[in-house]
Amino acid sequence: MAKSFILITGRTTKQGRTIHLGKQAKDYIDEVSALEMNPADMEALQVKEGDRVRLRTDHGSSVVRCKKGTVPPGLLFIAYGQFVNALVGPDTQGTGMPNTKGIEVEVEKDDSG
Amino acid sequence: MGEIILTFKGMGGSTVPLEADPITPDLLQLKVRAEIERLPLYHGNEQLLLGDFFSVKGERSNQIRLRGDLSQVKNIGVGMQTGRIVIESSIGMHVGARMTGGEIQVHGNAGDWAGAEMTGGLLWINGSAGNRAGSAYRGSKYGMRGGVILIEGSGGHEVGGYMRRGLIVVRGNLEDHAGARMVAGSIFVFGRVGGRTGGGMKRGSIVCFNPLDVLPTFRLTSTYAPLFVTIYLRALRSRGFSVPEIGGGRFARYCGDLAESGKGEILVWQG
Amino acid sequence: MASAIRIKGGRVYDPLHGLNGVVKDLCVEDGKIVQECHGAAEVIDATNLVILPGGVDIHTHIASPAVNAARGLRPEDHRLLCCPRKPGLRSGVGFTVPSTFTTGYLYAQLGYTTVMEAATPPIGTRHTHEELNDIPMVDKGCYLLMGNNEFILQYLKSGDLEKIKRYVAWLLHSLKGFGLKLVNPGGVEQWKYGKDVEGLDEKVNHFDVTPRQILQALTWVNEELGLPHSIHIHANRLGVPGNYQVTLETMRALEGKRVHMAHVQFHSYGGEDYVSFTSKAKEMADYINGHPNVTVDVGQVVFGDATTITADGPWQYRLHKLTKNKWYNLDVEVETGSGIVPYTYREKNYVNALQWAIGLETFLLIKDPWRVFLSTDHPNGGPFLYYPWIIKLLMDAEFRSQMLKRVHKRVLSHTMLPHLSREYSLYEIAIITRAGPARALGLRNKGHLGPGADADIAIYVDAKDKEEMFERAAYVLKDGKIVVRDGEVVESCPGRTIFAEVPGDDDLLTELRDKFEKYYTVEIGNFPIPLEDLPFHQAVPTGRPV
Amino acid sequence: MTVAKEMRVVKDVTCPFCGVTCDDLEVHVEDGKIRDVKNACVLGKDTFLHHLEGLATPRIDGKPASIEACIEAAADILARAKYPLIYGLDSTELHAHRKAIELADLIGANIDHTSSVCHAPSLQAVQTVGIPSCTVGEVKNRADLVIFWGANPAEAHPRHATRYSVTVKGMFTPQGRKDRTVIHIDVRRTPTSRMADTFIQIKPHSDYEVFSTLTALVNGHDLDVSEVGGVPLQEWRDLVEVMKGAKFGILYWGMGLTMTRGKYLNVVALLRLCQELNRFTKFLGAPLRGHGNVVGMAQVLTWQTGFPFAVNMSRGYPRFNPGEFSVADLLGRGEVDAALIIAADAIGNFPAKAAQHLKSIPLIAVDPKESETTKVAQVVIPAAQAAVAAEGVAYRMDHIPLPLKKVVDSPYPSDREILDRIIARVLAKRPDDGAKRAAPLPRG
Repeated sequence: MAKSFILITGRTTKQGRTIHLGKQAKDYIDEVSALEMNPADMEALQVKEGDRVRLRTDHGSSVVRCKKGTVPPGLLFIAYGQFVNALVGPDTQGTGMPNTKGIEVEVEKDDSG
Repeated sequence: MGEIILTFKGMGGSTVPLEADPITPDLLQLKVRAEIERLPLYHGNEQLLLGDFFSVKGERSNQIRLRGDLSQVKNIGVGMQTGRIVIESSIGMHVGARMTGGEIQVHGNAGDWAGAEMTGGLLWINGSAGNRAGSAYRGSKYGMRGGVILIEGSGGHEVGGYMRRGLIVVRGNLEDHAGARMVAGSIFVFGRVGGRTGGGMKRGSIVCFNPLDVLPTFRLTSTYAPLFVTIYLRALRSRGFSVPEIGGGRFARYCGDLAESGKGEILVWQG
Repeated sequence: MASAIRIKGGRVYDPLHGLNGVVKDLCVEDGKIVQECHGAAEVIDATNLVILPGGVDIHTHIASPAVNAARGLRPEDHRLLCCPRKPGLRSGVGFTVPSTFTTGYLYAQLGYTTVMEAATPPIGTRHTHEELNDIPMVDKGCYLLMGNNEFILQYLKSGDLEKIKRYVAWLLHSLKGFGLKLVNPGGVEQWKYGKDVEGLDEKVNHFDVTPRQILQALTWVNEELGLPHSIHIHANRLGVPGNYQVTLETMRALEGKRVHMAHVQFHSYGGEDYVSFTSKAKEMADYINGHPNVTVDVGQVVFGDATTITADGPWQYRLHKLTKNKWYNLDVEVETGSGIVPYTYREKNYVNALQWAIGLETFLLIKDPWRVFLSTDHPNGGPFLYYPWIIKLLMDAEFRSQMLKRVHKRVLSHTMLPHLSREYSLYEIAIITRAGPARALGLRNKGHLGPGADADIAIYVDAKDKEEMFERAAYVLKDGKIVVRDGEVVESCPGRTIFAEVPGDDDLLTELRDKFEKYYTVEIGNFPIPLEDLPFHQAVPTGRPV
Repeated sequence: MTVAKEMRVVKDVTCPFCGVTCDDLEVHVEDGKIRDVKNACVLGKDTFLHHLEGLATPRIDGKPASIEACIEAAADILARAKYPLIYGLDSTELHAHRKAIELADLIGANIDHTSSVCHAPSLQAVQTVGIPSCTVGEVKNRADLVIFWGANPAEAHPRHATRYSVTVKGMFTPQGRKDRTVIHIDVRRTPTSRMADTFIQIKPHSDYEVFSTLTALVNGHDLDVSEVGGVPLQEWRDLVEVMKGAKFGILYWGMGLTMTRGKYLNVVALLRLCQELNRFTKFLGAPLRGHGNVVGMAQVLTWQTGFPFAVNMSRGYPRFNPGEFSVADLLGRGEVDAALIIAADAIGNFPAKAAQHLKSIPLIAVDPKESETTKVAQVVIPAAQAAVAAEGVAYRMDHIPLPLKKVVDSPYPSDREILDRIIARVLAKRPDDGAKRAAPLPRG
């Protein structure tokens, strides 16, 4: 069962540090594939810390790991990286800036792996 | 004096947009066919000839007809002053931007910045317009300063932004920030509008025929039946632009944007 | 290989040597003007042409953090003038705030070869030099903003003039500045909490000193250091009706000292508001005529688009409130402020038209052309591209009266212009655009055509219409090379950055290090600009001016 | 011959990682290797300590090649291209910026940089209404009210708070933190909220509404609504009083505004608020800029072309139009036919469709390190890393330029040298000095 959320992205200290190790480094990938979610939302989606979820937009989808966060219900956070890029469309509404934050996403538990 | 028919031959699969600023009646009406074919067009960093991209029929006319898929062709009718351009397909960016007079008809969709900063004339788009139709280029104080843009389909973001004078009519929907920071002029939207309509407006009117989320910085002042709306609708019908019959409906008048001088209005049709 | 050029048969205007249209050959060798060429020389046939020294602009805004901010702020302005790339030259844009390469080319096309950026904040001077490095064709220098420097205010508060002198010397030395600039002394410091100063004796917030004290202290320092140029002052209350009194008071406070008053037009206003706005050009000219210590540049207004850029933060806020135009402000830690507001001068606007008239009155009422210089305070009064138009106004009384008929009607009864029949001669134009500013700057190799001078030479086709004549130089030689022909740049040359050769003073470093730590946000070690960062440079010696 | 162990400490080193551009680092070098970095935050420290990890190698079509051959191949691609793109330039320095623009001018390219997808909306907002702002030292010396909006400096700009804005003591803020009120406004709590006296959580996509509301309140209007952005109107009234009551207020914003719905218009609304507050007190605003030296690239591009980003040179002179000549649009619409990416990982950072187009065209990557871009580039040219192995100038977020030092050697040339050599090779291939048929001037 998919549920709609607003996904925001941003820098984290760990993302900033691990990027120096290269984008293939495990630490880096761990950081940019961790999705912060409100515990109430996790419960509603029936996912636990570490479970995989699929994020889907009109432009693509990504599978990431869930983690309890301080975000308010309905909001998701993930660090900048390739997992979020897959979800972003190229339209900029004539501003040059794609919709990189505040993306509307569908989330569902991923049992494929 | 007939018309000049320019049929697009395509760009050999290239995705580089073609800039065709010389295609205006002002220029073409002075030229014979051979001269028209030798007008410069800009394909990326190369300057080529109009004849490389279009087959030309007719000459010395201020009536131009364009055929073929022109969605990768920019700058048609930029700054035009007189005459008429009929585009039988979709067209790329900047069509009719900065035009001061004459008429452009697009039988398809138009790219972004259609009629941007225009000061006169008529731009009639059969399909949909992109972002910033009738708006300003970045940094300019004003967008459209006169003339009329008629859009039968929908429009993108910031349509009518920074507008100073003139009229924009949209039969379909608009995205966010319609009439952003407008200073005067009128926008009619028969479909739905996106968020933040009229944000930052100083004066001018935005007439909406569907309910919308009005910004908190607008204040409901009255409900009335504005005569000017009736007059505009009658004028539109007489020019052949079909608009829905609204009878003698009343409009809620919201005044704003109070974050600026607050003398603009959004009128919302109440049925 | 020595390059030599003989310019034959031109009419030479070289006011420093009293040459007033004398037909004479000029010889150039290795970038200098020489008595006689040794051996073979390329010949320029200048028969019927007019030869002047290369133009010298004593006050312009072409490179600084604020100028670049203005460029970034005004894409709509650049769309008015595009300059395509040519082999060996770079592309760029105009109009009121041209890009760097274009700035150089446009100045050169007018026959200018030396220009001075009139305001750079010390902490942004690294930026200013990098921009100047990208302005080809002309020699250039910059004046460091000092009139609101908080270290100077602190020293002044404790009465330590000697410390101010040493600190100023350290700044000039470290930053390769050419001169000292004061902008609204005390007022910009007040602006840091949203205020301004009203007059010379108002105390500056927190520092217990007055604009008068700042003016006097820094003028003293300027002379003590023996800088080639006098102190360069943008007085308090720029643009405000009734400001002529504070301008007069400023000059009186510095009586007997060399002083340059910048863009006086903007400081010669009477009246109490913009309705009762009047010209006080006569009062100003009377004072200046009687005080040979004063030089001025005019800051002539031209009609059309301008971009106002100044360190005078409070004035720019006032202008924003007046015009509702976009407003940029950048307050700079420890040192100064800056503001930018686009502006359009309109012929039919009473205030604008009177500003235009006041500028011309200033030119025509000041008797000694060696002390009044051509400027628009580019781009505050309008772009420097209009210098030829101003020259025509000065040389052609008939053209002036035609213009006067076009502008706002009320101006006619509020200006002396109809009664000023004076017409500048070419000789006088050569003074106000070349010889005069070069002398005021203390640049001995500039502004004249005597042996030993830099071979910076502008050659024009004499025409009745002086605007046409000065718009496109027939030839411009920079350091003895032909860089402009028929009004077009034919070869790029880098030009040199000129700075005052002030000895460094490392003894002050310990104290300054502590002040930097407390009040700045950069390390003192990263503040100075090494000479290597100025690939083409020239130091101008200091010492007591003659 | 005995070689003494080389040990040296380089002082006043400027860090290239973020727009705080700290210039007080001490780098300890031993035998040409960086052993320790003092004064830096973790992000800056890692920049230096890990500068040798994941280095790129020169290659063409995946096969090892000499730098010389790579430069030749790059020049070949660029000289042929009709609508090339030069992009990146955040992690490099002023002289490389200069050369990149010169190259763009020469080949009639589109040139854009990382600002385009971070704070370009802020630049556009400034072009629209201006900005009242200041250098960071003014905040240090005077600010008694600091607001962070849609920003997380605690993680993205770690030393901003201690050097410039929160705890630092200055001329008229002798007690540092005690002299300041700090407010954080965002859609979620972050480590930045912990630095603040007050955290106000607003709903996503409501920033524009909130700024407009605050400005209307500042202008003396009361509004007919009870809440805006999920926060009661009374709280906004209180905030306006706090703003008006400050002696010197500053509002720092981040990409929470530039990347969300409304884009530059969010920032326009913010800047109008700051401007209007100056009727009551000193109130300024500033974007928290910078990954690397994006500000520097915007500066150089502006002085050389007149425009801060999204510049097109295809007609022989600079044109500017975000949405048309900006990188995300050029790639998203699949228009450019070759690309040179310098000192940035375009493919690693772009929306999928834009990255896909980059993979489909001749691509040149100049970078010290391997990245998603170097992985697929036809030509890879490794460079000496600016600020570590190449000197230059970087700009701080408030446009103050600072010198970058060369701390250690690199076997590879600097960005500026690589670009200079490409320019020379392009010129050699185009005896007409690079210019294709020049376009005439547009009309006024």
